[in-house]
Parts: sequence; structure tokens; C-alpha cells
Amino acid sequence: MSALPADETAYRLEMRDISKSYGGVRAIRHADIAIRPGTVHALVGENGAGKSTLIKIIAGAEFADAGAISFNGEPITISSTTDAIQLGVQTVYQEPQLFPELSVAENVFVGRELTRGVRVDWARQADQMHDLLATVGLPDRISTAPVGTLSIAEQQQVSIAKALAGDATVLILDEPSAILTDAEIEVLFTVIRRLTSAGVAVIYISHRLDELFRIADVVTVMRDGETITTRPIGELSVRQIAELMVGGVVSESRPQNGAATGEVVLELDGFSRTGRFDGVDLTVRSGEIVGLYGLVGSGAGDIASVIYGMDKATGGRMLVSGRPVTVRNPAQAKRLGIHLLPANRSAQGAFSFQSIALNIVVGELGLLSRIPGWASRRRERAIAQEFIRRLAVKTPTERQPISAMSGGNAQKVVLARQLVKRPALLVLAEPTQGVDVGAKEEIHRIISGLADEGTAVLVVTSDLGEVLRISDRILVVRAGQITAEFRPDATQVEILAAAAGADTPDADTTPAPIVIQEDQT
Amino acid sequence: TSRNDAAPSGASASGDKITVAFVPKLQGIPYFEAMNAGGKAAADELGIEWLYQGPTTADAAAQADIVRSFIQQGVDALIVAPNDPDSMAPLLKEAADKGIKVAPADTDAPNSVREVFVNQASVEGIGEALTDSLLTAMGGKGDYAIVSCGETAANLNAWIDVQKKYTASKYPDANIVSVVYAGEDQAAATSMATDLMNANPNLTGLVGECTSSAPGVAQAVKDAGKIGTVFTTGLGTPMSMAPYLKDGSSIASILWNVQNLGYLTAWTGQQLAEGKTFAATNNVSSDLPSVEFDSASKTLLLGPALVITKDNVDTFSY
Amino acid sequence: MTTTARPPVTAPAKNRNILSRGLEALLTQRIVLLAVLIVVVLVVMLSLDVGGFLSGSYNADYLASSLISAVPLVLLGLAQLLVIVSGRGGIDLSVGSIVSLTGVVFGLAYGVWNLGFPASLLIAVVTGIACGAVNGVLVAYVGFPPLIATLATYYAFRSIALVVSDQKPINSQEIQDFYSAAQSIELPLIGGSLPLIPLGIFTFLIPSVIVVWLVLNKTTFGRRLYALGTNDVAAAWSGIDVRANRMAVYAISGALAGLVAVVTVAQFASARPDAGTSGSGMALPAITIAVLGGVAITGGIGRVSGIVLATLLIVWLNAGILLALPGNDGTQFQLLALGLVLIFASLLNGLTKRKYGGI
Amino acid sequence: MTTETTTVRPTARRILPPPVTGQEFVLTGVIVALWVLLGVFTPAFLTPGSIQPLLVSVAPIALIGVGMTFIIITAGIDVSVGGAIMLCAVITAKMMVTANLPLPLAVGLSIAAGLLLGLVNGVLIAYGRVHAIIITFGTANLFQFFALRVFGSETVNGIPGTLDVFGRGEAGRTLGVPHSFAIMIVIAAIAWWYLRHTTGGRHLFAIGGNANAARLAGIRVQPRVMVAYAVTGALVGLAACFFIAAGTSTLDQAVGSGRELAVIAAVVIGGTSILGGRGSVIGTVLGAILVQTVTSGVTQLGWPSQLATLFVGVFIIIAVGTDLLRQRVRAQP
Ligand SMILES: Nc1ncnc2c1ncn2[C@@H]1O[C@H](COP(=O)(O)OP(=O)(O)OP(=O)(O)O)[C@@H](O)[C@H]1O
Ligand SMILES: Nc1ncnc2c1ncn2[C@@H]1O[C@H](COP(=O)(O)OP(=O)(O)OP(=O)(O)O)[C@@H](O)[C@H]1O
Ligand SMILES: [Mg+2]
Ligand SMILES: [Mg+2]
Repeated sequence: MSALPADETAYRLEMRDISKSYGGVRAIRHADIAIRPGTVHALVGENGAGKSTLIKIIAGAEFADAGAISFNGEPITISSTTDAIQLGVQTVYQEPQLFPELSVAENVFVGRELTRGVRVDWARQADQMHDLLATVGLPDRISTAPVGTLSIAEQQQVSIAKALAGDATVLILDEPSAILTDAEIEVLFTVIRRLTSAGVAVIYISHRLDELFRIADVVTVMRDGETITTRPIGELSVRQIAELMVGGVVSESRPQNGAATGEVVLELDGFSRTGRFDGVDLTVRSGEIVGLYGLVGSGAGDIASVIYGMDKATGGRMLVSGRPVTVRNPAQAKRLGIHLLPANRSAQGAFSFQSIALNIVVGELGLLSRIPGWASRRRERAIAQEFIRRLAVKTPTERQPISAMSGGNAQKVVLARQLVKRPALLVLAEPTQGVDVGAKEEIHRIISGLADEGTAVLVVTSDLGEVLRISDRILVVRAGQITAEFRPDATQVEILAAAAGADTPDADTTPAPIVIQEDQT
Repeated sequence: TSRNDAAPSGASASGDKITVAFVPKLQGIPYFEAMNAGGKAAADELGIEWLYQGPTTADAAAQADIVRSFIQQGVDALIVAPNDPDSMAPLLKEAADKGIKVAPADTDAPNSVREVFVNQASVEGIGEALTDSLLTAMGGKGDYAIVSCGETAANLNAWIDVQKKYTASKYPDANIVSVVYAGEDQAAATSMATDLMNANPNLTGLVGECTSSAPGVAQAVKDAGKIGTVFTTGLGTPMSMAPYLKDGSSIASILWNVQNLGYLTAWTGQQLAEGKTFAATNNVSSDLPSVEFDSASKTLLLGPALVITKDNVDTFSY
Repeated sequence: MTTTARPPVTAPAKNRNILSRGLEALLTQRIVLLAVLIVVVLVVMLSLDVGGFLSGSYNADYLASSLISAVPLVLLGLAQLLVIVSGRGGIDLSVGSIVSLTGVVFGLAYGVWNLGFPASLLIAVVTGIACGAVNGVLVAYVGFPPLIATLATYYAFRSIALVVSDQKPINSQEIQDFYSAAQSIELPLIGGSLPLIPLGIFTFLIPSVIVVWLVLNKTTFGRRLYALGTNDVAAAWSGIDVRANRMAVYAISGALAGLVAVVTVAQFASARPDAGTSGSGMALPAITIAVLGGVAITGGIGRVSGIVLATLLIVWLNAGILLALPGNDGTQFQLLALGLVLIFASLLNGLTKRKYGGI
Repeated sequence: MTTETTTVRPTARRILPPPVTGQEFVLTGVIVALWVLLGVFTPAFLTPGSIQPLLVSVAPIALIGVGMTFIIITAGIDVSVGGAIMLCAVITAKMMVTANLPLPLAVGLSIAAGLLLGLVNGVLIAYGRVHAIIITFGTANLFQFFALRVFGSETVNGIPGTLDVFGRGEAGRTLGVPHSFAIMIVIAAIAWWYLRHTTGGRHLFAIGGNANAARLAGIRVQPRVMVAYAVTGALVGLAACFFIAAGTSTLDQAVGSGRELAVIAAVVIGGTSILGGRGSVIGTVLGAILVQTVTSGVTQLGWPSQLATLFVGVFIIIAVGTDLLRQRVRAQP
């Protein structure tokens, strides 16, 4: 199965026959990967394929159950993050691992402080900060700000700066581009090229397959915890990579959804929240799926939270079924028939160690008995079982904690919570983020089914493929304003251009992201 | 169940020997350990068994658990120095209902079913002796303050009442400026005494109302270098007071012979268990030839309060 | 604090026998562990009794009568269960002070103003709720960490109780007669063949246990509580009024402390202004019972049965130690036993949870 | 990469939070205001005879508070310090009485005992995967048990004045400053510097802010956490000497009881976040001074001493409340 090149002595890092289980879950199975200095080695695979687990093993954050690792040809064991750092393995994790109370400058140097005697050499650190920030494209003044006050994208850049602060021999980047803008990604690529020319080995994980062709030299595809193949990137096309990832021919059909003519359920008129979005007008009709597409930080997510009453509007009107309303809190939103699937499943959605049943009914506890305030466990289980069946959630019983489920199934449980009472308007924020292809398709099917039954659906997403696939109408949000409206037959290039702010799509500077889709060749 | 086959099923309620159990307010402090020593001595001489078990905190609830355990052990006589007399009363009744003879010692439980109270000295005796010894040193006049311990301790509060009344009537030129509560904490007593001296520059006397605050106030006077200008007295055990009595930071400690009190307690338990009644004057031992019994208040009185000074302090071993 | 160590990995065993399942339950489930420990304590003490090593008989009467000290422990343990389950570092250090203060108020109402029992009980509970509501407002609405808010009110309520009562216990005749509410009674019908059981068990403990169990398991409030204790951000996104619910928990904790105040007044036949704060106070034992009972200090996990079993274990263990070790040793070794049980129970569950892949 | 640039470079001063926080200014203001008021209403308050004992009482609480600040910064807590004080004090006092230990040996013994107890806590917490509050509730009982065994149902009588140099009388002061307070200030200053300027100190903040991120950044979390408890133990040992020195020639079982809450109160009044990741020893020292000022002030004003804890409670709410408010305001823009 291993398709590794023959010249083994030239490898900076080599991992052979690595396996790793979490309890009963086999996250990695007999994986092989070998990385040469001065190259960018891409690692791709579906959600849950085991990419992050593999790189955590290199970084010393997790420990393999079996397998061998060698570094510059020497067999080694990495038994802690300190070991890895001493080898020069620097890692940018998928979720920024920073210290909110500490300043950016401190965060960058934590664990590898520059010292003079026992004292931290603040002056020298400050000096280096300047260069590091310039390298990752952050302004100097940011270095004194507590990290907790930064945006997610800025935090990601700080993480990159942190990885660059050490003398890297191996740089690992786990989906660094997922939350960066195109301009920021360009800066990152410049950094990567400079490092590889200095002989650093880079491992680069990404779901944006198109960008791999611009930066990677070699690609390893993972599926179900196994490394399927390793090839020079030039030997493959995007479509081939996608098919290797899913292990078959990719074919997704677009769910059919007739143009909606139902009554207007939600109407926003000059809707604003200071500093977040401004003068938003939109309507969602019963039976219609409206896609609200925006890049991270565009304000699309804020529109959803204000509709749901998590944040306050500061201007404009909101009408529900024609009646003007001011939604003060989610409880009131729900009384108006507005339900919302939050974007961040683990932080905002899941009650981790509580049962699936509680996770499903928690939003509508009033249904659990005719006696107000009473909650029948039998009723709770019955409702949960019904939704487990309707949404085809894979679980032996509704008593299992949600923490024991895979991402896609957990997402279905959180989605089920919004459907226990039929919503008039369902707002879905990033409904399939971190969910793999199969589950994604099922969730899309469920969403269209709801629209068919007359629910008005507003999907807020930064996933271009998704918005094109399920929406009846697409609204693009940029810098807090709705800048364009498209029919679903629009091209990806058009939509991305509207979202990124380019007036004319230019294939050279804004390459069309290539997403697995039927009409692609 | 064994409820009806009564109490003394305990394996070691040792045959025909009479068992007398005593529950102090708190274990490990010299006062009650000295009572324990006296009780043990009595047990040897009188041929009875003496049991002693105290809580690690001066807490009515912890004490109740121990009393309950003694009831279960089926002792013959149960004598308690209650932290909270009222709360002990019902438990004593429970014990009496099971045929156990009950009595309080050290602190009375007047509302209980007690047959007798083993009293070290009368409330008036202690309050007046404290006042007299202090005011003699103060020249019969001036301001003084009291550093008490637990805010709710019944016996301390009773003595303080006597001190207030007695001072007002007998020493019209003297004045109690403040009563503060330091808990059982010597360091707190010391710092409160210091604060009192600072706040009242005319203060010439301090009373440490319990065994932890008596050395505490003396220490404060010593630290402030006010030996001879501020006089202290209090209820302190001899060994803890000895250094202060010798250097003059304490004038006198008012107490009673605690070991004898322990002896009397054990003897009382035996008398109760044997169903004997008390005479007006009782010959308990060679040290206690004439202990008076007041049948109106059902009180056995150890004797007058004992004034411990630098001259006699070394005769005590606790 | 918990830090992540190298996780040991076990292969999933498919057909495990009863023995290994039982072992797993024992090692990972606090309830099972506590139940086994209670049996161990009873067996050891009974054999010591038979062997003649105890100074009194460790029999049903003794076990029953020692239950009187279980009443305040269980009630306050339930109070801690509720606030700890509510998450965000929930804890209530002030319960002892609330007991003191409420006890004084009850003493005044019942023993001095002669308002009669029902009205006085109501006043006590309302006072407890008011005190708890102060904590609730500070924690839920102002955003104080619970440890700090309740440390502050612990100091404040304790002081107020002493000042209001002029530091004297209230022990009028009414209060002294009120002891009957704490006496041991014979159960009707079947009682003749059973030990006398303290009345407080029936009047306060069992009703409170049932009510709290119902609240936690059978009401929407209980379901919300577990949810918000697990993840209060997700609770807010689910439309739960997190602040109001969290506030309610502290108020209920105050109400339970109010009940304890009444029990304590009855048990000690006096309303003492330091009833809940003297010695080491009532709050620390209650928290100890809660953590021993398996309540997760991080919120969202905790069961009523854990509180009851932990209390039984401690009460019966302590009662046995008093008989086994005469003199001052008895009370001293109680401290040792409590410390060891607490540390080993939590270490065992902490270390084995990983092995068996629990939560 | 161009290195020639005119932009303002981040300076060392600005990488770190300001050396003295807003909370500490507020506390200093409150303490000064209280001292002035007390000075006006009870003229004797602002005299050496009143301030010196106040500082002597502050010293042990603040000293343990320094260690507790380390612990709470790592998002832990130690409720066993009361029991640990008791055990260290009784061992030391007993040895002083029986073996007439000279000063260095007595202090060394006490610190060694404290260090050992701190290590027990540290090992159980860092490696046992159980929350600190549970472990230290347990060890509090154990320490108390062992202390009671050492006491052996007696008080320790006739403790020699060896430890008087820690603040008793003339021998205990230099230039009017009690030595225990001076030692505490020196240790607090070292701790302040350690927390602010050394890798070890910064790592404690990192661990309290996000323990997992700290591990990923290559920090050895468990040894660091363990050391925080061990250091606190050692400070408890030294503080036990201060307690012996501040007491009488007799040591009884009440020593140390309830001190854990006093220490925690000082730390939280000082602005250290109980959730970890933020805190300062200056605030802790100020917090301890504030609590003792309130307690002494109530006695000196002639108010009922029972009111003292009411004011302590109110000051905790005010101090932490202003801190919360300030954070909220800062988070607004
Ligand atoms: N801490 C954990 N405990 C249990 N299972 C885990 C844990 N971490 C990962 N897994 C499981 O291991 C498998 C691989 O996860 P991993 O995070 O490596 O996937 P990935 O390829 O990085 O996915 P993504 O693209 O979503 O980041 C998944 O099934 C996941 O559920
Ligand atoms: N964090 C976890 N802890 C415990 N068990 C887990 C965890 N993650 C996954 N599992 C278990 O492993 C099984 C397989 O996980 P995996 O992520 O491969 O699921 P999947 O088949 O890809 O499902 P989905 O399509 O919903 O993502 C899950 O059904 C779940 O029971
Ligand atoms: Mg999956
Ligand atoms: Mg990943």
C-alpha cells in the first residue's frame, strides 16, 4: 500500500505503521508518511480521516499505540510536546492553542522564552516580535494586546507567528487557511516558500484542494485512518484527489426544490447592529431556502445571532409573518417560531456528557408533560427516539452521551433539537461544518425536506459548495452588508468575487475554489 | 432487633465495675485534660471505670455524637461539660430514660433532667474573684476591658454579667469599656487586646475570660511594654500562665483545682450510679474532705475560687 | 486542576463477564463504590462487635439513632449538589452562616414572637431564600465567581446572625419543647420491631430527598439545570434563561439551609447564632459530602443517591469509630478516616475513568 | 525582510501588563482612606504601637497568600493550609521545647515540614487527575489528624522565645518594622519578580489560562503545578513560625484553624482570578492588610467585634465587584 519514494535517507521525518485508538475508535491505522526537507507535504482526507491525530502524534500531543518514527534517519521516540519542540517540530493546531489573558508577544514565546539568566529577556523578545509580526502580516501594535481580544483569524496568525518563533525543522500547519482571507493566505504562502527554501519540511493540511496545487510538492491522502497514497502533486488532479479521499466516484445530486411562493415569514428592513452589519434587507418565504454566504468575519453570523435574540439590533426593523417584532432573547425568538442551529457545535450546541435524549429535547422541555414544569422521562425518550429515527442518527440508544458520537451524528442531534417543535423559520449557522461527506448529504436532505413541508430556512454558511447546492436564493454578505443576490445557477467564481470584494473575477489573483461538485471535470 | 434487650449489651461495658463517662467541651486543652487526670486518679482509688472522650472542635453537634455513643455503650453514669447546655438537655433526658445517671459538670444545664451539677465554683464566686483581683491591682478604679472567647459561651457570658454588676456596685470609679470576642484563638486575643490598649490610652486592666485569652492578654501587655501600667487577670491554666505570672504581665489567674474537679466528677458519677444521695457535706477524698451539696439548686460545689499567683503556680502540673 | 496524561488505551472487550463488569462499575461509578464501602464498614464493624472489640454494640438502634446527624448533612449536601451541578464553579460556602442567621430568625418567630410553627417555618424558609437570593444575584447577574460571592456572604451572614441575636442563644420554653420535633419515634404498625428512628428523618430528610430528587429528575427545571451546568453557552443558545435558573439554584440552597436551621433548633432545643458556623462550620462537611457523593466540581454531574450514600457512609463510619476507639483517639481517627475515604474515592475514580473511557 | 523601520517597536514594558494593576491602586486607595479615617476617629491608630502589631498579624496571612496566589493563578486552590499550619506549628513548637532548637534549625524544620505537606498536595493534584479542592479537603483532614496526634491531647507549654525575632518586642523589629512583615515583603517581592520576569512564573499564568495549550507549547505542566503547591507548603512552614512567635508561650490546637478562608479572602480581594490565569502578589499583600485593618479598626473604634466579619464580607464584594466592573467596561469598546 505504501507508495513512498525509495531514497529513505533523505527524509527529515518518517513515520511507519502508526496506529492509534481512542477507546474503541481506531483513529489511525497503519499509517505511513515520510517528509523531505525543503518540501511542502500536503495531507488531505475527509473529516475524521485522522489527519489531526497523525500530526498530534508528531507534535507529541498524543501518543501512538504502535509504529516507529525516525528523524533525519535516526529512530526516535516522542513522548511529550517538549521532545517534539526540541527536535524543531513546530505546530499550528487546527484550533488556536493560545492564552487569552496573556499578550500576543507573550503567547508567541510561551514555552520557548528567550532568557538572560533566569530572567525572561523581554527586550530581545520584543525585537524578534517586530520581525515575526511583519512576517505574518500583523501590525506591530497588536503585540501588546491580550490574545482574548483578537479575532479568530488574528489568533490563527498569532499561532503561525508562534510556530515561526522557534527554529523549525518541521513546520506543521493544520488547516491554517480555513479561517484566513485570501490576502492573508498569500502572506502565509510567502512565509512557507521562504521556509522551504531554507530547508524546513512543511506538513500542510487543508480542505481547500485547489490551493494545494499552488503550494504543495507532495500529497498524502488519508481515508478512515489509513494513508491511501502518497504522490507528487503534479500527478494528480483535484478530482482524483477527491475520489481518493472518499474512496469512490464523487457524485452529489442537487436536491430539487421548486421556487418558493409561500408567504413571507421573515423580513428584515434596514436591520443593523453597530460595528457588525448595517442596513440589511432580506426576506425569507415559507418553503424557501435562502443562503446567506459570507467569509469568516463578514457579519453573516452576526445577522443570525441578532435575528435569534442573542445580540441586540441597533437599527432597522424585523418582521415575522408581517408583524414587527423586537426579539430580546432566544426564548422569545422561539415563541415566534424562530429556531437556530448554532455554528459552533461543541461550544454552543452540545451538552457533552448529557444523554442524546436530553440534548434533543432540551429546547422544548414544555412538551415533556401536560403538567407545566413536569418532565416525563418516558416522553423524553419517545421524542428522542422519534428524531433519531427521522434523522437517521447512528446510535445504539438515546441514553448515550453525545460526547461519544462522531461529528456528523452529533450535528444531527443538535439539529434535531431545532425540529422538536416545527419551526416557522429555521436559521442554520454553518450546518455542516466539520461534518464529513455522507453526513453532509443527509443533513442537506433533511433541510430540503423541511422546506418542502413549508418551513422557511435561512442557511448562514461560509461553505461555497453548500450554499450553491441547497439554496433557492443566495445573498452575499461582505463587510456587514448584503452586496449581491444570486440564483443557484450562479458560478462559484461570481459568488466568491462578490464575497471577497473583487469587482471583476480574475482567475490569476482569485482562483476559483474547486469544490467537489458534479459539474466539475 | 435488640432495642428492648436494653443498653449494656456492649461487649466491654466491663462486668460489674461501675463505668462513669465524661464528655468535655473540647479535647486536648489542658483544662479538660487535667479534669481527665483527676478522674483517672479517682477511678483508681474508687475502683470504677472512667471513660473520657471529647470532640476535636468545641461544637455542640460533635459533642452530641459522642454522648450518643456513650448512651449506646450503656455506661452507668454520664457526665457532660456541655458546649450548649440547652442542646444537651434533651440528650441527657434520652440517657436518663435508658437508665443512665446523668449530670453536667463545669457548665450547668439547668433545664435538663440532671440530678446534680458538679460546680467548680459559683458564678458569683468567679466573677467577683476576677473583679477583685484585677481592681486591687488597679487601685480600685480605672478603665478595663474584657477579651472573651466564643460569643455564645454560656458560662463566660454569665461570669461577664456578674463582673459588670459587681464592678458597678462595688467599684463605682471603675468602668468596663469594652467586651470583645476572640474565639478560641490566642493570637486573635493578643491582637484584640493590643487594639483595645491602643484605642483606650487610659486602659489599665484587661481580663482574659477563658484559658486561651488569659495568656493572650498577658502577652499583649508584655509585648506593648506595659507591665505595671496595664494589669491583667483571667481564667488561665497554671502552666500556660506561669511565665506571665512570673514576669508580672498577669496579676493572677482565677481558677479552681481542676484535677480535684475531675476527681469530684468521677466520685459523683459513682454516687449516682450506686443510687446514693448526697449529704449536705461530703467527704470525697483526703483532698476534698468537705464538699458541700446545695439541695435547693442540686449543686455540688468544689469550693471557693482559687487564686493562682506567681507564688503557688508551680505547685500545679497542668 | 486536571492535566492530561498519556492516555492508556484498552481494546474494547465485547463479551465481558459479570465480574469484570462489576469491577468496572465499582471503579468508575461513585454510587456503586459508596454502596460497597457502606457494606464494608457495616461488615467490619459488626465483626468487631461480635469479636468483642467495640465498647458498645454496633446494632440497628445505634445506627438508627446516629442518623440524627445525617439530617443536616444530607440537606446541606443536597444544597451543594444543586449549586455545584449548576456549573461555572458553583459552590456555596455560606450555607452554615445562613443556617445560623435563619435559625435566629426562626427562634425569634417561634420562641419569642410566638407566631406558631407553620408561620415560623415559612419565615425561616423565606429568610433562607432571601439569603440564597443574595448569592444568586451576585453569581448569576453580577458575575461573581461563586466561591468569592459565598465567601463574602459567609462572613456577612455570620456576623449578622450574632448581632441580631445579641450573641445569645434563644431558648425560651417554646423552643425547648420544640425538641419533640427531633425526637426518635416508633414507626406506626411495623415500628414495634424496628429501631426508633429520629423524627427529623421523616419530617425533613426524606421529604427533602424526595423533593430534590423529583426536582432534578422529573421537572423541566431539573433537566435545564443539568444542561446549563454542562454547558451554559449552549443552554443560552437553546433558549434557556441561564441567569434566572442559576439564581434559582442558589435560592433553593438558601431554602434548604433554612430547613436545616429549623432542624437544628429542634435538635439542640435552642436557636444558636453560631449553629452553622461553630467548629469547622456546616459548609465544609456539606461540600465534602457532595464531592464524596460523586458530584463533579465542574458542574453537570451529580445524583441525589450519591449524597444520601456518602452521608450514610460517613455517619455510620464515624459512629463505629467512636465505639472502636475509646478516648480522644476516636474523634481524631474520624478525621483520618474522612480524609482517606475522600482522597481514595476521588483518586480511584479519577484514575480509572480514563482506563474505562468514562466521561 | 526589511529591518530598517520607523514604527514603534513593542517595548518590554508593554509586552507585560502594567507592573501595578488598577485593582491594586483601588486597594491602596481604600487602605489609605481607612487608615486616615481611623486615624481621625481613634488617634492612637496611627501610632507605632498600633501599626506594628497590625503588620505582625498581616505577615503570616500575606505570606501564605503569596503561595496561594501561585496556586490560584494555575486555576487551583488549597483549602488545607489551616491543617498544614497546625501540623507545622506543633512539630516545631514541640521540638523547640524538647530539644531547645536554635533559630535556624527551628525555622528549617518548620519549612521542611511544610514543604513535605505541600508536596503531598502537589503530587496528588498534578498527577492524580482530581480537582484541587477535593484533594485539599481530604488532606486538610489528614493534616489535622496528624497534628492532633502530635499534640497528644496536650498543649505545648513553655515555648522558648527563640522565634521572638519574628516580630516580638524590640528584638523583633528593625527601624520599627517587624521582621516577620519585612521578611514577608522581601518574599513577596521575589515572588512578584518571579511571576513577572521568569519563565517559571509566566508558565504558571499560561497553565491557569489554558492548561492544554500550555502542554502543547511544551510546558511541563505537572511539575510546575506540583511546585506551586510545594512552595505554598514551604511558605506555610515559615508562616507557622510567625504564628508561634505571635502567640503566647503556649501552643494549642486552635492554631491555624479557619486560616484557609482568611488567606483565600486576601487573595481574591487582591484581584487574583479564581478561574486562573490572572493575579498578583501585590494585590494579595494589600488584601491581607485590608482585612486586618478592618478587623483591628472595628475593635479600636469600640464597635462590637462581631461586626468585623460583616465588613470583611462587604469589602470582598466591593473589591471583587469593582474588578468585575472594570473588566466589563474594558470589554465594552
Ligand atoms: N480525543 C479524542 N477522543 C476520541 N476520539 C477522537 C479524539 N480525537 C479524535 N478522535 C476521533 O479520531 C478520528 C480522527 O480524528 P481527526 O481529528 O484526526 O480527524 P481529521 O482528519 O483531523 O478531521 P477534520 O478534517 O475534521 O479535522 C475521528 O473519528 C475522531 O472522532
Ligand atoms: N470523541 C469520541 N469519543 C468516544 N467515541 C467516539 C468519539 N468519536 C467517535 N466515537 C465513536 O466512534 C464511532 C465512529 O466514529 P467516526 O467519526 O468514524 O464516525 P463516522 O462513521 O464517520 O460517522 P459520521 O459519518 O457521523 O461522522 C462513532 O460512531 C462513535 O461511537
Ligand atoms: Mg466521521
Ligand atoms: Mg483535523
